[in-house]
Amino acid sequence: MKKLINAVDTVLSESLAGFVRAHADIVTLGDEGKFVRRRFPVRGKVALISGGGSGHEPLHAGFVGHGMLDAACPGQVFTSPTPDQMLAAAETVDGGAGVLYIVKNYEGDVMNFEMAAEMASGPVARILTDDDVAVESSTWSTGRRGVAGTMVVEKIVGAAAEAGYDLDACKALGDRVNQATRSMGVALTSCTVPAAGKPTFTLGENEMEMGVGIHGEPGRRRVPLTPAAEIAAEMIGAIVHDFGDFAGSDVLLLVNGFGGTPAMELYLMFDNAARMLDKHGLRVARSAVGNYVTSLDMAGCSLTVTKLDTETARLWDARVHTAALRWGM
Amino acid sequence: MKKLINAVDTVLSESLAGFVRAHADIVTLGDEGKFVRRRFPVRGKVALISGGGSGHEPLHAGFVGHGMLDAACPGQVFTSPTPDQMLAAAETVDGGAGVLYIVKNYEGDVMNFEMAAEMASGPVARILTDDDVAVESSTWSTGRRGVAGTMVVEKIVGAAAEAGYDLDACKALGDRVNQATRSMGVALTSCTVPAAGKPTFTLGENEMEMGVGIHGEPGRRRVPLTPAAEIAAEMIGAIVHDFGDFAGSDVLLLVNGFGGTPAMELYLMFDNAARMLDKHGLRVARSAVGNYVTSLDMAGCSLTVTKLDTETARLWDARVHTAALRWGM
Amino acid sequence: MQDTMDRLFETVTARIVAAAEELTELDSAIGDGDHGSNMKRGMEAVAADRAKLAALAPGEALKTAGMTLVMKVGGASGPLYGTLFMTLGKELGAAPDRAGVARAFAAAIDAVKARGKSETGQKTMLDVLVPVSAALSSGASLAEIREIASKSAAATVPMLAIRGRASFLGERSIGHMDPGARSSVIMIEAVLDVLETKA
Amino acid sequence: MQDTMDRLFETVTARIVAAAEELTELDSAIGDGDHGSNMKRGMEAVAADRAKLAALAPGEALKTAGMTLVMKVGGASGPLYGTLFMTLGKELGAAPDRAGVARAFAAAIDAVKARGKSETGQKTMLDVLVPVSAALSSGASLAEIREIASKSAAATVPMLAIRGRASFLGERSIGHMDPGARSSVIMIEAVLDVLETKA
Ligand SMILES: Nc1ncnc2c1ncn2[C@@H]1O[C@H](COP(=O)(O)OP(=O)(O)O)[C@@H](O)[C@H]1O
Ligand SMILES: Nc1ncnc2c1ncn2[C@@H]1O[C@H](COP(=O)(O)OP(=O)(O)O)[C@@H](O)[C@H]1O
Ligand SMILES: [Mg+2]
Ligand SMILES: [Mg+2]
Ligand SMILES: [Mg+2]
Ligand SMILES: [Mg+2]
Repeated sequence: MKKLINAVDTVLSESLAGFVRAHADIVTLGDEGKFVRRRFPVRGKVALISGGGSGHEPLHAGFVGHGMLDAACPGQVFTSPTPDQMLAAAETVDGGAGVLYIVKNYEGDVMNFEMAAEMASGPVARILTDDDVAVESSTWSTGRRGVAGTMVVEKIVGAAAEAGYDLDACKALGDRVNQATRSMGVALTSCTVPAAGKPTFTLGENEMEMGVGIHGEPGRRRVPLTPAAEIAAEMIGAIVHDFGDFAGSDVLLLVNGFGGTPAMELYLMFDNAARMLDKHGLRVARSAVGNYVTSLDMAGCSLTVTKLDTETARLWDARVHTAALRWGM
Repeated sequence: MKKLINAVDTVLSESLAGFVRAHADIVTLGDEGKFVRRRFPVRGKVALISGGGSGHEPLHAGFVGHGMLDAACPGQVFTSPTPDQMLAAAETVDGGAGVLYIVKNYEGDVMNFEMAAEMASGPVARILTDDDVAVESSTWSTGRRGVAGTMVVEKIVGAAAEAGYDLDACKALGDRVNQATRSMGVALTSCTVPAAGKPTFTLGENEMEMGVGIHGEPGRRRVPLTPAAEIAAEMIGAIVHDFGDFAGSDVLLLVNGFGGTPAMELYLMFDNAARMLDKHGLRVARSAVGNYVTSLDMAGCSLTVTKLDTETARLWDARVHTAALRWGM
Repeated sequence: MQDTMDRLFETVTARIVAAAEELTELDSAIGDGDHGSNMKRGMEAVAADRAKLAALAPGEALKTAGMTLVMKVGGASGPLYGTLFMTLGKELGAAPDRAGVARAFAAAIDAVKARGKSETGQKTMLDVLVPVSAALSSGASLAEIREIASKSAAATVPMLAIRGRASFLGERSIGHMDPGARSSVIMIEAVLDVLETKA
Repeated sequence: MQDTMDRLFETVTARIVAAAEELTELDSAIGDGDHGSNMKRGMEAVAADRAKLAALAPGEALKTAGMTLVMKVGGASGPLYGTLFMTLGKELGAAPDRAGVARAFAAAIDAVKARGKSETGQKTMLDVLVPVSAALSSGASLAEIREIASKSAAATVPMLAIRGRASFLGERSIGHMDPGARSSVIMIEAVLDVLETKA
């Protein structure tokens, strides 16, 4: 394992220390490093909290700031945070209008959130993201994984909370955006969890993992590496098929790098994916290309498509000022 | 070689197509894809043009926009652009106040720029960046390489041009910022040039290349991988030593990922490097952490330190709105 | 009894720490490669409190240990093992006999099922915990329980995962032992070893 | 003569294309791994114009080819080989004899030196071009020129690079052949092969 670290045990704390120091104008660290929160809390709005295993940076701490999250709870690498983190964050950022958690659909995340919710005092709601179409949901009762589409939900609901939507409205909006969002990923290499010390899986020199998750979970199947256009066609095909009806929709296309893929390839994938959407009759009205929901050092990317309506497009465009996402200012 | 591409010959054109489509609100592509320019050109200001081999994204096209570059000329991967690209860009973005090229110090870039300057009609000035302290400059008459510090020069001079500095003032400022800037890099893996099809160099499972360039050029020496704190100490030590006098300075610390390094490690390096600067008595007054001047898929990072004064700090803070850098809006 | 509890915590922790790599390996195959470090982090946190735990009644000690697991582990195994330990502690009473232990264990497993919305046959820790609980209730010997635990973990290999991360793999989850089933066996064997040397 | 020029462009291009991988390999060791694709891209662009070039006088054809190299190659080799071809074309005159060719070649090399701010002994293409030019001027046979070219490239192996990317390596540049020296040899050998079959 080759990583720029000092010791496996301190990766998370040192990385968080660097993060809050580099972005001290936007964020600050909670007690015992349990959460990252906005430096300047806002009263009277719904408090938006997310969290999850670390190793997906900038998700979630990179999305804390004006127009997006109020706090993020970082778990150990690929391990959901614990209920005490969620409770501590909620206590600190609750602005009197309720707390809304955005949780990616993994049993660990869901159970830890449920324990936190059971212990919480005030009103708490939850949005569960499950945008990954790689795995057929009907067969496996855990449902689908929450992946890069989570970023889209956090952005749009974040803007709504900032604009004064109440807890119920934020929750309903988040569910709606999640349902309008589909993703699929592909890996060219495995990630390496620091504590494990070696790659989670091994791919041959000419193989890719189609439908990979953001923790290096295996996906649909392992297949020979194909040209980018074919990869984009399969992924967009799966997403569009899953949407069912789609023609004429305005969509957001997010090309998300997994951490080890250069921007050059991400933009090339964007070009190929956008041309696929053109063919399917969807209009790419908004776009984002970059490392947003990563999987440590994994090479590969995911494509996310969100169907937009007037309201969600406006909220996507709304001012955001976080470490990793900034516009409209 | 595992890359998300269709064919080696079309990597650059497809990637550029994706880039300008994803950021159509900011940039547009020049004729024959010779350059990327601001979508809304500004008259009456000094036109800032940069360029260089591709594979360092977001440098330079990602820095085209308000407060930074007017155009960027992308060469083939790791190959400087040609004079016709520079001439075409200059003709298009010249706003009547002269053209200033920012050139990284490589003979190829310098010679191609010189041929363009010889063919140019209007007044043309040049800033040469050479911030890499990895290689002792005294011995080798090519001088030092221009690396991640180039981004700092482009940001500060870009803000100056936007604020109305004339050609001479922009040029003098750029030279001053370059002289106040030092960088050093380390690689944990090689990059793979698409056309070459295999890694440029090979590192053992426990080796790193200390002082690596941004094209996978070998650096000072190949050594066993050490903890991040020691790597930061060596790099900051080399930079501070090269500055000579430094105590009490306000500095900008830039931790630049080479493309294959996760954000988690970059922030950890920031933490370690910033603490080294604290020890040396330099105050980290500004910071940037991310993939700015990459080397395709190389794992590793560079550290850049720029000594700031009131003017350059103000220009660093000034509004910038590009694909890759945004603040102050 | 307090002395036994302390030895149980010590032995379970030691075994989990020793098996961390194996558990991570299993989790890498059909999960996300963190089960070993999760369990190690949790049990080390429990062990760090041993002095405090030794001063408590067994039920209280187990509740405290369960809470520590919930607060230190995260992931799926944190709430599940945390719930197991907490409920066990709550149900155990002051001086339980074997039937009391069996009842408390059965109640703890029901709590795990409720927390995980899961059942046996879904390729999880329950595929070890449930048969072990049944054996305990039906008066099986320690040796029999040991055999049932290890066979039950082996029986997860051909199962199709319906719960946990492995469920995302569908058919590809078949052919691997469930990491949580394995960690359950390790903890159960540690407990049996302590009880047998005592016996 | 026009027919010879066309065969020269054809042969040089074919040889460069065939050697692209070798050149990239050399450039990977002490540069940035693009010399092969640079030269291939440039010569293929020249070859794409062959019909047009065949209609031009030799000097004009060389000037045009040089301009194509400047506009298509980039990097260090683009301006340098472009300058070499352009100056050669400019100096060649209408119907040059061997002495005229030698003078033009010498002038072209001076232009390369000026463009590159470089000299022999710095581990670059000049370490092949300059001795070949001297041999040409001193009336050496084609066979002698061939030998000098290949020996000169080999002589760059132990050199310390003072110019080009390899100079950033300092001592570590020693022990590798300079890629531009090698591409010069390949082009010179291609020219000699054409001239010898003609002779
Ligand atoms: N819903 C569930 N019910 C029972 N056990 C479960 C459930 N989900 C997961 N598990 C158990 O947890 C184990 C995984 O634990 P761990 O790797 O620590 O957490 P995570 O899956 O969150 O990374 C699985 O092997 C399985 O035995
Ligand atoms: N200043 C110079 N003078 C003469 N030749 C040079 C000079 N700089 C580089 N070269 C030649 O160019 C070759 C490298 O060409 P190439 O790899 O195409 O360009 P780059 O170095 O820009 O990637 C070197 O091997 C060397 O022979
Ligand atoms: Mg996990
Ligand atoms: Mg080059
Ligand atoms: Mg796991
Ligand atoms: Mg080169």
